[in-house]
Amino acid sequence: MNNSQTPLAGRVPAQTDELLVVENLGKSYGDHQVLGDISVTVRSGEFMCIVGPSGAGKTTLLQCLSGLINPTSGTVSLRGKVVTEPPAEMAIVFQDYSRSLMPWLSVLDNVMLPLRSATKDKAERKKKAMEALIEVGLKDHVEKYPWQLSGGMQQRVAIARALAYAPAIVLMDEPFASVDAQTRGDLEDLTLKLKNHLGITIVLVTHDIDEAVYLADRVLVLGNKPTQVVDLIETHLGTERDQISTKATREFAQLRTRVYQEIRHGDIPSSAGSVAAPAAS
Amino acid sequence: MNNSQTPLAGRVPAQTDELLVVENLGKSYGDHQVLGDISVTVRSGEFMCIVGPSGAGKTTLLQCLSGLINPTSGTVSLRGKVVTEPPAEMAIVFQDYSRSLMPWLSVLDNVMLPLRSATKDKAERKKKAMEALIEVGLKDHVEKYPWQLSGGMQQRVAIARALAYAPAIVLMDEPFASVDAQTRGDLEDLTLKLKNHLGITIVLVTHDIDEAVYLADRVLVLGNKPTQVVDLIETHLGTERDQISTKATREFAQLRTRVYQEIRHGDIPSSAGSVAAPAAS
Amino acid sequence: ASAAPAAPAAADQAKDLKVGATPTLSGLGLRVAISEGNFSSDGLNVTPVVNKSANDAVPQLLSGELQIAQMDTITFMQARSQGLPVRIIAVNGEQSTNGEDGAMSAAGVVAKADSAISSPTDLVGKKVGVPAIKTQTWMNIRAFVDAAGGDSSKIEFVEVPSAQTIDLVVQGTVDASTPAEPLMSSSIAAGKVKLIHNTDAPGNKGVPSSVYVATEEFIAKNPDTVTNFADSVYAAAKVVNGNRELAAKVAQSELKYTPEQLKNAFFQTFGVAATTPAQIDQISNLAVKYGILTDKPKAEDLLADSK
Amino acid sequence: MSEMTPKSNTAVLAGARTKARKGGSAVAGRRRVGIGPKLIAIAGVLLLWQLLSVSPLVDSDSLPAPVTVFAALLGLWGTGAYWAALGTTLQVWAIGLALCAVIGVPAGLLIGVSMRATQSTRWVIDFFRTIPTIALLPLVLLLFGATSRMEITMIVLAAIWPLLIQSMYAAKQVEPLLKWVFRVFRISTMDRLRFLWAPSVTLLVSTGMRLAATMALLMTIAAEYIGGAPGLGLELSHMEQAFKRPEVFAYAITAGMIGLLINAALVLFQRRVLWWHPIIRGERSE
Amino acid sequence: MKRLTSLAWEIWLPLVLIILWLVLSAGSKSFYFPPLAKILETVNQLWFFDGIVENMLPSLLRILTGFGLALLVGVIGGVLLGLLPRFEEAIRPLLEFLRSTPGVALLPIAIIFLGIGDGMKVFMIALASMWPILLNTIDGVRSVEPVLLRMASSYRIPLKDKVRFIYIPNAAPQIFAGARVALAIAAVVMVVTEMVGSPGGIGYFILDSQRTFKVLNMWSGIVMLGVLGYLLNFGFRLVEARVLDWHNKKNA
Ligand SMILES: Nc1ncnc2c1ncn2[C@@H]1O[C@H](COP(=O)(O)OP(=O)(O)OP(=O)(O)O)[C@@H](O)[C@H]1O
Ligand SMILES: Nc1ncnc2c1ncn2[C@@H]1O[C@H](COP(=O)(O)OP(=O)(O)OP(=O)(O)O)[C@@H](O)[C@H]1O
Ligand SMILES: [Mg+2]
Ligand SMILES: [Mg+2]
Repeated sequence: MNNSQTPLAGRVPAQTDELLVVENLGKSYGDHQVLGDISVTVRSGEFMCIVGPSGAGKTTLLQCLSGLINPTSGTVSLRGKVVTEPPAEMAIVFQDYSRSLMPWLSVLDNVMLPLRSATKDKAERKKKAMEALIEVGLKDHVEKYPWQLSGGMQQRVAIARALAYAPAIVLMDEPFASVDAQTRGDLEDLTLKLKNHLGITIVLVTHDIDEAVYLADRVLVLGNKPTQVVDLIETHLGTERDQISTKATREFAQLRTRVYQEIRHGDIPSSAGSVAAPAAS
Repeated sequence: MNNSQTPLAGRVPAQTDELLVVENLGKSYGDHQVLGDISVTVRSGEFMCIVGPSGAGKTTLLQCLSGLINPTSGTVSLRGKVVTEPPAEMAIVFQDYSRSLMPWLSVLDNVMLPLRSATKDKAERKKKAMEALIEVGLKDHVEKYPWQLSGGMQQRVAIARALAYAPAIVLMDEPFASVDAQTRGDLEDLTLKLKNHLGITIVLVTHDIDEAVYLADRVLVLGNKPTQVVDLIETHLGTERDQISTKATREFAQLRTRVYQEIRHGDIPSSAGSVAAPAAS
Repeated sequence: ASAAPAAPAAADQAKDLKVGATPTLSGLGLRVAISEGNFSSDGLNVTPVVNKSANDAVPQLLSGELQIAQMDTITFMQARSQGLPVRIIAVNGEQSTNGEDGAMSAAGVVAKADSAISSPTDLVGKKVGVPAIKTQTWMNIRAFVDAAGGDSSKIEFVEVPSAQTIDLVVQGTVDASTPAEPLMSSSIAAGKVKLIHNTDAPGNKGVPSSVYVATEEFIAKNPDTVTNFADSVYAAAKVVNGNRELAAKVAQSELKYTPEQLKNAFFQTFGVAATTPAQIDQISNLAVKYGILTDKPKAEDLLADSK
Repeated sequence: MSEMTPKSNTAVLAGARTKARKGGSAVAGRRRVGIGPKLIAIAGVLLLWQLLSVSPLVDSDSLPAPVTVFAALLGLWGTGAYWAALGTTLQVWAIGLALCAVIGVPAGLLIGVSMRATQSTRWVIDFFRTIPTIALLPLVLLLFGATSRMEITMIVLAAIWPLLIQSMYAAKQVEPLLKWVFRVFRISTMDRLRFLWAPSVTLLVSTGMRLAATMALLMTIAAEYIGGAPGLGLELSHMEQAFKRPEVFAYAITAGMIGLLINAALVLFQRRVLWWHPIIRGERSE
Repeated sequence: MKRLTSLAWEIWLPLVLIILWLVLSAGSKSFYFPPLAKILETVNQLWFFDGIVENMLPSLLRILTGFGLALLVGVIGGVLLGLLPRFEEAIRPLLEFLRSTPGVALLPIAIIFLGIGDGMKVFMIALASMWPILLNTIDGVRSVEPVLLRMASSYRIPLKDKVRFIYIPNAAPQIFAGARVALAIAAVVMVVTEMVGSPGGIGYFILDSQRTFKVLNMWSGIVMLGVLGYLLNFGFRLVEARVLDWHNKKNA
């Protein structure tokens, strides 16, 4: 692996778990600087959630991570190699899910399309796609076209497409925004299972602080203008989580309050660093 | 007002607060029956939230309410008059907000456009539009084009457009799905204010049960296949609500548990009717 | 000319004439008559209108857009045979030769300079380009090939755009083709092609190859004008026939040919007097023989002054 | 209402201009090709042509060399006939095209919008548009003579189809959700035309316009060429009759250059008006 | 039932027009505008079925090959030029120039290289009718939704799949619009080029009838050409209805 980026060139890289390294990332659209100076490292096999105000640049950050857009300054590297285009092992679920589906292909074909290059056998492709669609609860709708589905169903098609691709890293941009609470819980647990059992690294943008804390190994809080890293919080909630019991723990309540306050004030609250913020509700 | 629909023709209609009356509404797409047989009445000035599983037909129901699509059976009437076209006094926030904005108009123009027929004075139109945009926190982005905005910002443009229109009834389809927790709370309180101070009737579809209970005077729970009314719950949480204190009440916890279970089982739980279901978390 | 019944007074007759004519050397007669002032001395004001073919001229005659038009005799006969109410009011060009070997005429069959084709009978079985099938040129080729003892039905005729005739022969796409003057003479002079035979029908020297026609209605209403017109063109023809200098001058000024192109050009003879039913019959016999016309028309029906 | 029409129009256009400049990675990000590559492409073709015309493959009289043709063109530029013909042709072309647009676009949109109208006109359109205008020339000549009215009729008969058909398809491409938005907010018909239909159909219609403009030009020249109305086509025909091949090519090149200019103007217009469209925004595709 | 109503909607206007034409032309004395009844009589005599075999089939073959070629070149070229905007911009002047060059200048060149046989005719048909397809394909390829392209590159969908599953389907409505325009042009060019070379074909028939003032024959040819056009379009529509099914339903 190309290692020329690390300052200590010549040193054989330790079998580090640093997967995606973001260094001093900045991004402007014209004169308008969106991302300030972001440095963060995504570890191999971890679940990182990104939260931050609407318009903070979460989507922009995700697109930089994937190499879809070029940062104005700084670099993103995957396993030591600078990312300039989407790496093969990465899948993305776009925030604008309805536009990311092809209206001229059925749900099944939409999910099967990315598999064409890796899986030559059509039956095999279909099997993988069907499995993913069943996981997201769309078994009965595979023959429909995207525009015949409800918003939540479309969003699940986009998720299924990413799952079927069997990537090593998944970037998800508010993937559960349009699904109901029940389905959302199921899908959350599904992504946790992917991480725990298949070792997939997941970076997920969400607005739901409960969701972020529940899912994440670490929560990245963005804020300020231009956007910077406000905090990066280890959750320490363990590997096995449960919608009812995990959310009922004291740690959980403290974490969510902390994240909430950080987003609200766009800054690290006075009591930051500790997890001693009082729980609301 | 045309009253010929009421069975007791000839009777002068009492100053009833029945605004939108849905009678035995059914809707099929081809052979696929989506809405079974729905009857419900939206009262004048009330805040009704609709919840239900993804794909249940909430969007479809909203589209029938607005007269955008014709039901397969049954009728929708507004003040006793059958709805066949979107009524002048109604505004809608579409679930697929990003497609509902015109890419060729700036944010401000997008919001100003619906005002053209009612408000002849351009400065006046601009004032109204700016007020609405400020309310949703987009003051600094009015000159941008929708495709230069983040998802959450686009969604807020769609909301601002509906608000600026100053309708008597607003139908909102998951209007806060893509905004962050902080903004979401602010927007929730904004809609409550609209209802309380301006007497606007609001029908809002959401997946967030907390949100539904927090906002609604009544929560309409949809479920089953084809979709039917599972429950219609009066919240009795009073007019003045607060993000922290209202959500901390016992009634609130009970209500959300009830709704949650009803959605989960797609049916009225055994303890239905009462509010005695045990509170989770 | 015999006057139609109740002929209108000369003063009421049309004096301003729009006359359709081809923009080729066969349309030279009209231009000469204009530039030599023959029309104005007869009290006519003639404006030439370019007409590339009779198909464009006939509708305009019918609609009154044109009063008189020049067209080849066979095309006129075809129009007449379909019941169009038009008649010959004057002769324009005449066939200049009897189709003698080696004689130049208004057009000719040429082959590549080094081609094995050297006589009309050699054309049998070959591919010959003509401007259009079942027209005068085509008919005449068949006539002289048959007269020379060949079987003209075995010639493969193809239609080629007139501007491309030489290209196609040089290219070898066709074995022979039929350029008109002055393209024929300049191409022969350039050594590209050789003349096989001109496109005149044997024994038809002096027979009108193109004529001026007008509608019966126009002829009836304007008998004197028609007569004056004919007299003017005949007068002009007398001047220009054999006068190469005049012909070349008018061809350059009115038809935009260059002096080089006209250096070797053959200028056809223009008619100096009204045609006779016998001459008309000579053509119609051929036309019937080669299936251009199904029935032989009565010559009197075609001529204005026999009405 | 009338007071704002021009205003918001300028607003839209002004927006176009500012966006086109400061639109960040979006518009400015699309690198446009300078004049250089275009010249290289043109020079390449001219060179090929020159080589071909002097090669033994073709007779130099059949295919005159570009130098000869351009010399002829320069010669023509010195004549009044050339410019008069050019003027007449352009005038007739403009009238014909304007008529096509005025009839074709609204008719196409109306037919496209309504399923019933589409069905009703299907046979008629399919039938008539296959009938070649050339075949109708005698009839049109009979009705109008070799006049500009004849030419305009021929132009409309030939060039209306691209506009009509492209407009029909354009009408079917309008985003359905946006149509709903306009219904919900009860936006007036005029505004609906201006703010929904006009932007939505511009791409297809303006491409139809490019096709129609060229067809109208070709038809103008063809009508002049065959029917003998004054203009470039007639001059070209004269030159052809006189066997002046270089001049024939010079006139053909004139037509080609007019077409080039017209289309360049239309493309510029497209870019101006469609600055918001992904086609122009040209976001990173690879 | 649904089929019947849709058929009724399709044929009412043609019927009305035919009846109008029949009635209005019934007593016509005009040489160039004969009564429709007579035209139809001629159609019946001349075209069923000798004329169809002799004149219609060769033309049909020419137009189909030429149009097929135009479709092929237009779509492939359009995709290429759509994907290579810089290249397209560089050669655009040439294309626009070529597109606007009158046939009277192109025909001689085509004749020089291809002779006067079917090769030349098919080439001319293809060349002239390619432009609408080409321009529309370029537009269609370029207007792909940006989010879709990001999706495609994030899943590393190879170019050939992108072309097949994204660019071409997205351009399909436009390609069809272009192809329809192209079909009309193809018919015109077919007629014109049939005037060159060996006689035969419906275009030749029409122009030859015109040349010999057989107006009834000419009209019968025009009617048959219209019918041919209708049939071609009909076949075309069947394909379109299948390919654009999603589009029509979605935007209905
Ligand atoms: N193409 C663009 N041109 C100009 N500005 C842009 C563009 N795309 C995004 N922006 C700006 O960048 C900022 C960040 O956008 P981004 O989509 O990354 O936000 P986000 O954090 O994902 O927000 P949300 O939670 O609402 O989706 C916004 O202010 C937006 O206006
Ligand atoms: N145009 C259509 N054609 C066919 N089926 C449709 C169409 N639109 C919606 N449906 C079907 O109707 C059902 C209900 O859709 P609807 O959009 O109303 O659901 P929803 O309750 O709003 O779901 P969500 O919460 O996911 O938005 C879905 O099963 C969907 O597949
Ligand atoms: Mg975002
Ligand atoms: Mg919905």
